[in-house]
Amino acid sequence: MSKNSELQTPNSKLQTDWEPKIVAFLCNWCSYAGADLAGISRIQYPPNVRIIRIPCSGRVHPLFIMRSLQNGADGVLVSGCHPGDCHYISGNYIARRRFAILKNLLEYVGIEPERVQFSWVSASEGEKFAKVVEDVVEQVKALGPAKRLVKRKADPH
Amino acid sequence: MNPYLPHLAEIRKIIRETDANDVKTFEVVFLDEAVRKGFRYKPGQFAQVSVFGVEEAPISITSSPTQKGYLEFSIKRMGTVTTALHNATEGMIIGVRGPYGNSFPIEDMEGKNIIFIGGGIGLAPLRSLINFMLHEENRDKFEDIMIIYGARSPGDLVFKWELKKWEKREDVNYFVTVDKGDGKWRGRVGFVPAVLMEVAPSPKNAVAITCGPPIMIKFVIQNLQELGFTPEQIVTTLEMRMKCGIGKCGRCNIGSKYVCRDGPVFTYKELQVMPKEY
Amino acid sequence: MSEKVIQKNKMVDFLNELLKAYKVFAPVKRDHIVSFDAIQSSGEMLLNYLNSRIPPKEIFFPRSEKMFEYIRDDLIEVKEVLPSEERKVLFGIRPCDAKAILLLDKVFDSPDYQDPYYLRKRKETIFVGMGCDRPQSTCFCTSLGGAPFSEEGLDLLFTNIGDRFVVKGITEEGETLLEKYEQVFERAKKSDLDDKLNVEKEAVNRIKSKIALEKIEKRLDKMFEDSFWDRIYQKCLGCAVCTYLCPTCHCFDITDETMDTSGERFRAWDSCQFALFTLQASGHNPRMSGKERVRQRIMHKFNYFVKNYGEIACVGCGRCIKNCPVNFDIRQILLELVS
Amino acid sequence: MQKREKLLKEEVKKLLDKKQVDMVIGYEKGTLALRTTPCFLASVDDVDRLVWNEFCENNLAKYLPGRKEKVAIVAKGCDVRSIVGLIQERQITREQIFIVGIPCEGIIDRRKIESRLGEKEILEATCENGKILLRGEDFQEILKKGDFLYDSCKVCKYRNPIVFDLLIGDRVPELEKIDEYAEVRKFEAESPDERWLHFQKEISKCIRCYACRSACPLCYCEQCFVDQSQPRWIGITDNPSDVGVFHLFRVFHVAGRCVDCGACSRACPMNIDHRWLLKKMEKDVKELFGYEAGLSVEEVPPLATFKEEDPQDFIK
Repeated sequence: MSKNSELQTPNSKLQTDWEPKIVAFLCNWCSYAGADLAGISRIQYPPNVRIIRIPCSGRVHPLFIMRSLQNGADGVLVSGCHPGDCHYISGNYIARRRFAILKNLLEYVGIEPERVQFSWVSASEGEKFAKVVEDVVEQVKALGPAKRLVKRKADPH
Repeated sequence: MNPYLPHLAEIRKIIRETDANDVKTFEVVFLDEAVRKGFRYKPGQFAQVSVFGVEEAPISITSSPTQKGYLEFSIKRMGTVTTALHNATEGMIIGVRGPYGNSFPIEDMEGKNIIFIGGGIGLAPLRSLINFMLHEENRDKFEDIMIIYGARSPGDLVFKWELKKWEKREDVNYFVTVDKGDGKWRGRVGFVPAVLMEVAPSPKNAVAITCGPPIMIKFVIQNLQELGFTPEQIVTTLEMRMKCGIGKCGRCNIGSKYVCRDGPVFTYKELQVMPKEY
Repeated sequence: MSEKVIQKNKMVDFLNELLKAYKVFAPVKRDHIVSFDAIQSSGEMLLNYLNSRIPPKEIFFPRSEKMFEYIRDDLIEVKEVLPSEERKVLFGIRPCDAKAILLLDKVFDSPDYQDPYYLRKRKETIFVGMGCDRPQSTCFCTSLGGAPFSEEGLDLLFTNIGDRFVVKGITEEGETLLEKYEQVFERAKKSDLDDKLNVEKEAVNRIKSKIALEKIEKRLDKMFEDSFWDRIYQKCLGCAVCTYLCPTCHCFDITDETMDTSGERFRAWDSCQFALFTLQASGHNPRMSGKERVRQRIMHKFNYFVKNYGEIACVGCGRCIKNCPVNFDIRQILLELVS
Repeated sequence: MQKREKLLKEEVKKLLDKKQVDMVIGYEKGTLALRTTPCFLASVDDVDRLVWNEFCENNLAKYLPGRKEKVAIVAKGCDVRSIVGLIQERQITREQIFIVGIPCEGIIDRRKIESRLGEKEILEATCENGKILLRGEDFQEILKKGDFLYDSCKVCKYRNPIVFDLLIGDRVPELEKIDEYAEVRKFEAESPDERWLHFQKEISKCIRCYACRSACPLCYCEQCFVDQSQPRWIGITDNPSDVGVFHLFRVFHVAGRCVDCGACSRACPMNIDHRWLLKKMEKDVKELFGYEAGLSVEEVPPLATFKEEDPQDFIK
């Protein structure tokens, strides 16, 4: 793997027809319902997200995020209930601490902060969900395809 | 020849063996004609079975060499590979390389009374030898054949369709038992080692071959000795974690033996001098 | 076989010539760590070094390597991935490590199954040894049938005698090199050869760790159940430093890697010191604790391997001693076992 | 130092003699210069083997989880903080261990000395009055101790154990005016590209021997995430992506628990700089949650709890 290839700015020609893949981990009780509402309300948002429903933002193991980046996600969005609204009372509070640390750690080793994002979206916030996705997609698009931490095939011998 | 390369093979048929659906038998055919003909094995040997994208696992070959053109593996759902196989459908392509390991000492068994003692899925490697011996070409080479087989419950008995055939044969002394019966079970109830004592085969000119859960093997060996069997007359197979199958990766090392290369079949006499590390 | 001399300032020329015809692996220093790596220019090679931290086994048996590839969706073939058979020179290997390669050969080139990944890299390699004129305090090669200037497994042997090296051709391959590059070599004078003998003698004298290992195999035959192991294993942390840095350890794991529709099978170093090494799918683990695992390491090297291949699987390089995080010293274990 | 060692032996003898403990975990003379080695003593007769000096680099708290017997443990300031962590996480009980605390003025970094001397073998090393005396086959060298301490020791704030049953000797003065996060701030100021390259450079050395994990007193999981195979989180090859994730997650896993004892860096045979990530985690935990690991057995590790007012400006 050539280190330089990871430092190059994304090829502009590629960028025009390139669409980022965003993995979105959405909590079952709030954000997933929020995404649902966005759909039912026919609010347009970019189709770049691949949604994975999880019971609670507290279920999101940091390895879920890192594995997503390894396996080709250009961005990761984790979304849960607003503080105080957690179905399991404190899952999102615990998650919040974890995410704060993880975000800083990834940024510290040189991964663009926009690649990994977090939001609180309630079941009634269909519009907010659409806006969050729009923002994330736009920001990741500006960065270009993910290069760091992406698992590439090894060279033969 | 690269010994690590698996041959592609198709799962032609999947048979559900147990009520709990934790054991399935897979009928497997090599895609390549030449491999199909060239893959010669003996009862007791195993193969490395690959589920591509998962991993490889050592599985004993349960079919007999007298069954031509295909292999059978009976597999209990345990780890990653076996779980993947259980999720497989007929027609899936897997990889098979081998055969590996020694085999049951067939030549030494000729002219002798043979006693098979199996428990649960432990019947799988024994079945290869049973069907080999019962084959018309080979049956005359062996004297009396006795099979004692048991499982936890009637639903846990494997190869049910074949057990019936063995039971019907006049040249087989067949005993089947379960640890715990159910409403429909009319047969014997009791642990395999106890049934062994009840049946009490004579050690005279005999070889006993046993395979099953470790705790069963332990008591079977004790009881066999009580019946007068010498350690040389008791044969069993060992299980160890394996990776390469060819004595290099170091994983299945017990004492100076590699189970994949020097085993998996050992006489109790051989086991007695090996470290108890299995 | 013939002996020549090369002036140290001619080494650059010699290496440059070699680089034209061969891929050359030589000791290099990166981040304070000496290891063997392919060099592009003669200047990269380290001439003054004790020994490499990672043994040169990694050239033939790398930490991880691809074995084959396949397409998961459309399984019609398994594509073998073999290393290329390029002509290589392994320059500057120490005699202990050369002996270790011979031991690895026994495993990977056994009569029943030959390991193509190892052998293809191994076969076309010329071993240019650098005699060990400064054995370290942790060296105990002489207890294992080796010596700082042992010729076993080498094609050429260099001996440092101040401003020049005496170079001895050991095999035909080595002799061919001496002839092919005769322009950089000079005839060895009697005094050079005398100097060489002195350097060798002095090196042997420097080795202070001596363990009488003739009876170790027999001794270990009776030790499996001994309480000795309960005592010695306690400080072991269960990491793989000793086995990964051992020039004779060869255990490996095999795994599949998948990406989209493509799949690859790899092998990678593994260690009997890891708890999961022998863990079976059923949950049963024949080597439950650190005690069994430390015992396995000692038994395998000094008893099991001997029974299988007729030699002890240790060359006394001292890497496991120097690099152990808790200073677990195999020499102490061995001394206690033979006393 | 020698005075402390003598005192240590006397006290430990008493402990074993009065059967206050079943076993003592301490240090004894090693077989290499610049080293000592852990020892496990159950008899008064063995106590003379104990040593205490500037080469006692191992964190013996590693040996505590899972013990059944009552043990005394020789512990430096950092080691004690790991023990506090183990008690917090219920790997051992406070009652079960007898902490023989030992004030420490810093441990000597053998690698720094070795790289200073290049390819010369050190056969004997002693330390007296702030000077390290080194002897080899054909050389002698005297170095200033202060220049060759472990990086973690240079920024140590707890040279005196904060919890103990017995303190060996007088307290030592704590360091003043230390800037423990200077290195982290330096990295934070660098560009993402530079940081990424540094990360890649460090992990490219990794041989996956897991000495870092094995030496860490707080790595006691029965099955480590990197070994799990159902599902397999992290590939076993030297693919830089997998190696990177291993290191990132290991660091994450000890965030808020790591006490910067330096055991991982010392154990690493490839000289990987583990601390640059660990120290960053430590700094963030402190800044975000006001928590410092290993100071009180009553506290809950920061990632196992929360406050309603925790910062969340990074969340949309």
